[in-house]
Amino acid sequence: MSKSKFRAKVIEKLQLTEDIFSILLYVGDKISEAVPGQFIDLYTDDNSYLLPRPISICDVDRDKAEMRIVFRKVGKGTELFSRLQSGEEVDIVGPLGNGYKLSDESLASGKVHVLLGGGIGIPPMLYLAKELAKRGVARENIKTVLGFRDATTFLTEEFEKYSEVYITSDNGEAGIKGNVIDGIREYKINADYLYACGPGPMLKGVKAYAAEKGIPAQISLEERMACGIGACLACVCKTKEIDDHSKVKNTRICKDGPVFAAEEVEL
Amino acid sequence: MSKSKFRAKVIEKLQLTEDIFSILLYVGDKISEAVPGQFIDLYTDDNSYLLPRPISICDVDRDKAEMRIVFRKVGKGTELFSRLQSGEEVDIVGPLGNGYKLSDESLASGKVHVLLGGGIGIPPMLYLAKELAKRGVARENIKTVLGFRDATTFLTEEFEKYSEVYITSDNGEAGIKGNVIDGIREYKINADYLYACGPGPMLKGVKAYAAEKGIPAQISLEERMACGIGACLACVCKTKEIDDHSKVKNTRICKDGPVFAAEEVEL
Amino acid sequence: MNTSVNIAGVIMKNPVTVASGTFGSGMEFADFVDLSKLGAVTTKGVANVPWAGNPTPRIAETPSGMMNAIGLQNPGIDTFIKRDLPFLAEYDTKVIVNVCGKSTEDYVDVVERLADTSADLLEINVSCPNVKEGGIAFGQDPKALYDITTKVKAAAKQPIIMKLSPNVTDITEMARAAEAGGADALSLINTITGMKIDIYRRRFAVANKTGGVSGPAIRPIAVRMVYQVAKAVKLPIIGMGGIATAEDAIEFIMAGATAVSVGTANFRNPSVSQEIVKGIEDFMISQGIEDIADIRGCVD
Amino acid sequence: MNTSVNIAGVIMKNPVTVASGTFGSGMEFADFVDLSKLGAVTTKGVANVPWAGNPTPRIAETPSGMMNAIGLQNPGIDTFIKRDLPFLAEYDTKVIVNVCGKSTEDYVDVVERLADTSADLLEINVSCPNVKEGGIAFGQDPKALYDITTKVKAAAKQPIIMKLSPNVTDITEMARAAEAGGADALSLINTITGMKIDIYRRRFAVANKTGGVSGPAIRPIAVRMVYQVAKAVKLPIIGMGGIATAEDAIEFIMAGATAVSVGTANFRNPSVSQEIVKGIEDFMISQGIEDIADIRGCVD
Ligand SMILES: Cc1cc2nc3c(=O)[nH]c(=O)nc-3n(C[C@H](O)[C@H](O)[C@H](O)COP(=O)(O)OP(=O)(O)OC[C@H]3O[C@@H](n4cnc5c(N)ncnc54)[C@H](O)[C@@H]3O)c2cc1C
Ligand SMILES: Cc1cc2nc3c(=O)[nH]c(=O)nc-3n(C[C@H](O)[C@H](O)[C@H](O)COP(=O)(O)OP(=O)(O)OC[C@H]3O[C@@H](n4cnc5c(N)ncnc54)[C@H](O)[C@@H]3O)c2cc1C
Ligand SMILES: Cc1cc2nc3c(=O)[nH]c(=O)nc-3n(C[C@H](O)[C@H](O)[C@H](O)COP(=O)(O)O)c2cc1C
Ligand SMILES: Cc1cc2nc3c(=O)[nH]c(=O)nc-3n(C[C@H](O)[C@H](O)[C@H](O)COP(=O)(O)O)c2cc1C
Ligand code: FES
Ligand code: FES
Repeated sequence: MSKSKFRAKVIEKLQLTEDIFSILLYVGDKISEAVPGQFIDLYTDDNSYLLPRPISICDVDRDKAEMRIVFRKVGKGTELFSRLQSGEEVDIVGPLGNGYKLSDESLASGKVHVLLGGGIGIPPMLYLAKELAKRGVARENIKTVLGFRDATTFLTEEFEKYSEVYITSDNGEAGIKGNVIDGIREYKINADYLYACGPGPMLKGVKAYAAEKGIPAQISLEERMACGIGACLACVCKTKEIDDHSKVKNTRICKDGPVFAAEEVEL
Repeated sequence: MSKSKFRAKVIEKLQLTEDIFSILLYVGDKISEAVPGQFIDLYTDDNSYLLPRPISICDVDRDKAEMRIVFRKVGKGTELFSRLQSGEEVDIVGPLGNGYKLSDESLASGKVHVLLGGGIGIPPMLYLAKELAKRGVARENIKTVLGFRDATTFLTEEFEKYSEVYITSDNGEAGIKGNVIDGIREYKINADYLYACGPGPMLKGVKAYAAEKGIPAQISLEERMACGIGACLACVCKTKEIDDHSKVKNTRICKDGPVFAAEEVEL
Repeated sequence: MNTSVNIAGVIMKNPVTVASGTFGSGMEFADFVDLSKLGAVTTKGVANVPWAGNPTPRIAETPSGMMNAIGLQNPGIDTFIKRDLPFLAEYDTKVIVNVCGKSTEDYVDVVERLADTSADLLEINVSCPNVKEGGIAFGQDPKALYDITTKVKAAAKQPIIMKLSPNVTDITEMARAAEAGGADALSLINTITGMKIDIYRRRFAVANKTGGVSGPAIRPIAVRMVYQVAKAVKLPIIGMGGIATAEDAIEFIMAGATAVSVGTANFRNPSVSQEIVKGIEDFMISQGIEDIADIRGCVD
Repeated sequence: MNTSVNIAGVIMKNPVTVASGTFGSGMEFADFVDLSKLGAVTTKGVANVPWAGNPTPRIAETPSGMMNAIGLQNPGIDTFIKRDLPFLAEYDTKVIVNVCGKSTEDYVDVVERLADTSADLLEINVSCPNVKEGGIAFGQDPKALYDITTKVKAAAKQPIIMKLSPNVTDITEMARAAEAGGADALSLINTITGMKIDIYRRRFAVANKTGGVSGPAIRPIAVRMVYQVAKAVKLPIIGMGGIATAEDAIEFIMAGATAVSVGTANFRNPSVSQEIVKGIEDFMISQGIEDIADIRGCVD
């Protein structure tokens, strides 16, 4: 009974592109422990939209008790969030789920961490890059490949702070043409560890690439959610082995993920 | 096809008592023609509450294109309106219905106009008092009897500008104890014309008093509404005679009222 | 681009009409909507004689919806023919007259009186949950529905649309009964019976105790039923239940409806029916749809 | 002040439980709710063997509601007895186990396995609209409902609650069938079958095409059915369907429910069930109600 829904205050809202927004929230002591890869559930104040919108944590400043999220306006919920103004408040449950695992071994010097973010899967990678840097990984050993639709990029400068940044775009307007896997190949990036978040087809590519190269990869999955805490079984994903909770190879993305070892899940 | 729902801007919100709020709205050219006794339909931005809330017009400043409403917070809709801040906007349809009729005969000099407002029926009376004054009725010939629950009065000073004000309250904390009809009797007010708005029992009292004294009375009725424009037949009131629209003695409060001659309707 | 649709031989210039009882006979809404822009106007249920309807309160709000128990108040067919039909004849739109009654004879009576009028289509309301006699009694029993359909059809000069009730175990059984009885089209759904209690006064929110729930709240139920009925019968369907946007209207069309009715949404925005006509056109343009028929029933 | 209620001999300290399938077995919600504060925890439907459920997407949002087609994924009764019941036994609350199956034998199997466990009440789900076999098939035919009720009752050691489907023409007919079959209590309503279409992708919003609609949107329909059933049978009723506040819970009690379940609302506020327990107490104090039984079915 340690958790509850709480109201967070909007400190700042920025519009990054035509449809991408960044919101900085004052969250008090509620989610200071949040780690990269975790998400929050955001609620609209309009009671006709009753389900939460899961949004990844893009950054946390523990000292200031601030959290940042970055999202694309795609439907009614995100549209309402995009209209939030400084000083307004929003209901939150979180942090939820499990983040990317950073083993001591992986943090040993010289290991190359490659972060792959596609589209609206990019924001959580920023917090991960920052965390790797904080844990002592040198900038040249953090490589971020960011996949966009076109020339409209976002967050790239912030990634530069912690990592070497490589850009791809679907139509070739920015960086090389193709997705992040095309990027990793063409930019000839050698990874010791892969971390990915993005649309389904991209994650399939990452899983295949990781298997091909024998690199451990952690990927973050998406599915429609209701409870967000593992109770309703809305958000399952097929697993290779029978998992302990479902007994039927149906792992819960919200509770057992959203980050999984690529080889554990069937996409 | 001259009308449509429109968005009005909140210029100022005041809290008059614990649960009574006053909102001044910038309405552009939309409802400059509104007359006392008419109302507007206000919509919440929360889509789970889809019906409009009918609220009487408490004042209109044509030059400034401003309209004022005063309402009591009683449920979810009025609660949401009570939270509106300057600069925010609200959806409106209106003006709706028919206001109080002021015949030339009644405006002739020397006639005494008595305005009876009970509870949240008080606000529309303010606009009526102002209009009577504007049409040349002397202050001493406009007498307002305002009925409150207790010592918590509101708008009384504004009524003083245009009229002589008499107060009653249910528990006797303000003015004389009783309702507005008790007031009119005890304060010995002689009326040539009666105008009333308030709760059902009060209006029954006004109708009976008017019949007893043979004074023409106009009363404003309330009923649950959906369309607000006379199409859905939600808001009917029984009439003495068969009316032309319904053919069954069911007049529409929103369209044919809300102001009726007391003798026309059955309460 | 073709937005016109054919309901039993009557061509509507676009698939949008309004739901009976939410739009009067159009008169009051003419301030907010150019009636000539609508595919059709569907009028409030009319009986052979004036009906007084139920006591007030007749409506209550529910989450994303409302409940009504108007009880089919109407001025009777004489006044309707004299006053409302001539008014609507001034507009370039089709007229669907919603017909109610307490007995089969009542329905037949009204239908016969309408034979030589400008009414284009007759919608037979056998699904009103708010009246004691008639109404839903015909709409919850396939045999009764079949019977009344045959009798009304025999008497009607215009094509008849049977309006189905959602308050049934299997809507396809009812649709088949109406089809077998000779219906030319179906409309669905009417309201779903509900109840609301004012817990502070310990009273029912509407005087009739129960009322019919309408509005966006019931949309998923209505879409499901339209889909099921479209698979079960060959008749054109007028789909309704919670349509508030052009997207909602298209959802019904993709589920299999030929036309759609906008009901409760008129109360939230009196101009919405016309906006939906426009929105459907915009959708067709943006999605490159040539003919509205191309998306009818397009999900499987 | 007495908030306790009696469901077929089992005393709940207050009338509030959670709706099956919206609360798991309570484990995940224990972070947000003190389970010992609830009158009972009702667990997700469990079958005799593990079920994989339906493909994703399994849910969609609807106006003031949602649609689900989870398809009764569950780990099977063995795991449930080993893992979930011991967890719940740690709390001072009653345990209502929701039971599902594809055949009468499946149900009887589960019920027998539960005989010597800490389960207090068994809720028999014969109303799930999201599975091909079993589920709703039993819940839409009074004869089938009567039969399965008698068989489950014969096998059960705990009192049985038959959970009714709202997807029927006459809910009282179903309630009477369950009563005649020996049910100790009834719960209603399960979800109402709905459909949602993604018009841009021309696809169903949930993979199963149809899903069950729940949440505040269906509350007026649920209240009406609880009221009707309370008038029709003598059994205690657990009412549910869109309860999101203490006021909503009281509405169901005034309509005739003995206890209430909070379902979809748990997704909007994971602590809501406990807040409703508190809210009912506050209401009773402010209204001077000594015993919750005093307001049960108090509107007429
Ligand atoms: C773990 C997780 C993390 C996410 N992180 C981000 C992020 O950082 N930034 C971002 O822009 N988006 C993120 N998403 C996707 C985001 O949740 C959806 O875009 C958002 O819910 C859409 O809501 P809407 O009301 O605007 O759209 P609508 O389509 O109107 O939403 C209707 C319903 O569908 C659900 N839904 C819609 N799209 C998705 C989706 N892609 N995934 C899951 N549910 C969906 C909504 O939650 C809601 O319940 C994340 C999703 C998940 C599961
Ligand atoms: C013509 C007219 C003029 C009015 N003028 C005023 C005014 O100037 N100031 C003021 O405070 N109130 C006025 N009212 C009453 C006001 O409309 C209700 O108090 C308000 O709608 C309550 O909404 P709610 O959401 O807060 O309450 P809820 O009870 O949550 O509302 C639920 C539904 O019931 C309806 N409703 C609730 N109470 C009433 C009521 N008393 N009359 C009609 N419908 C109701 C609402 O419109 C809504 O559809 C007027 C009513 C009418 C009919
Ligand atoms: C106030 C009101 C009055 C109605 N009157 C009628 C009627 O007279 N005849 C009829 O067939 N349906 C009537 N209906 C049902 C509607 O035509 C429609 O079937 C139902 O409301 C569902 O559509 P909606 O959700 O868009 O409102 C009425 C509905 C409402 C809300
Ligand atoms: C995600 C979800 C899963 C459900 N699973 C079950 C179930 O396993 N067994 C059951 O009897 N009912 C199940 N239900 C139905 C609920 O128990 C309840 O009857 C219904 O949702 C109405 O209540 P609500 O509106 O408060 O959610 C489920 C509902 C939802 C939303
Ligand atoms: S959203 Fe409920 S289990 Fe994941
Ligand atoms: S509210 Fe529709 S007729 Fe008055």
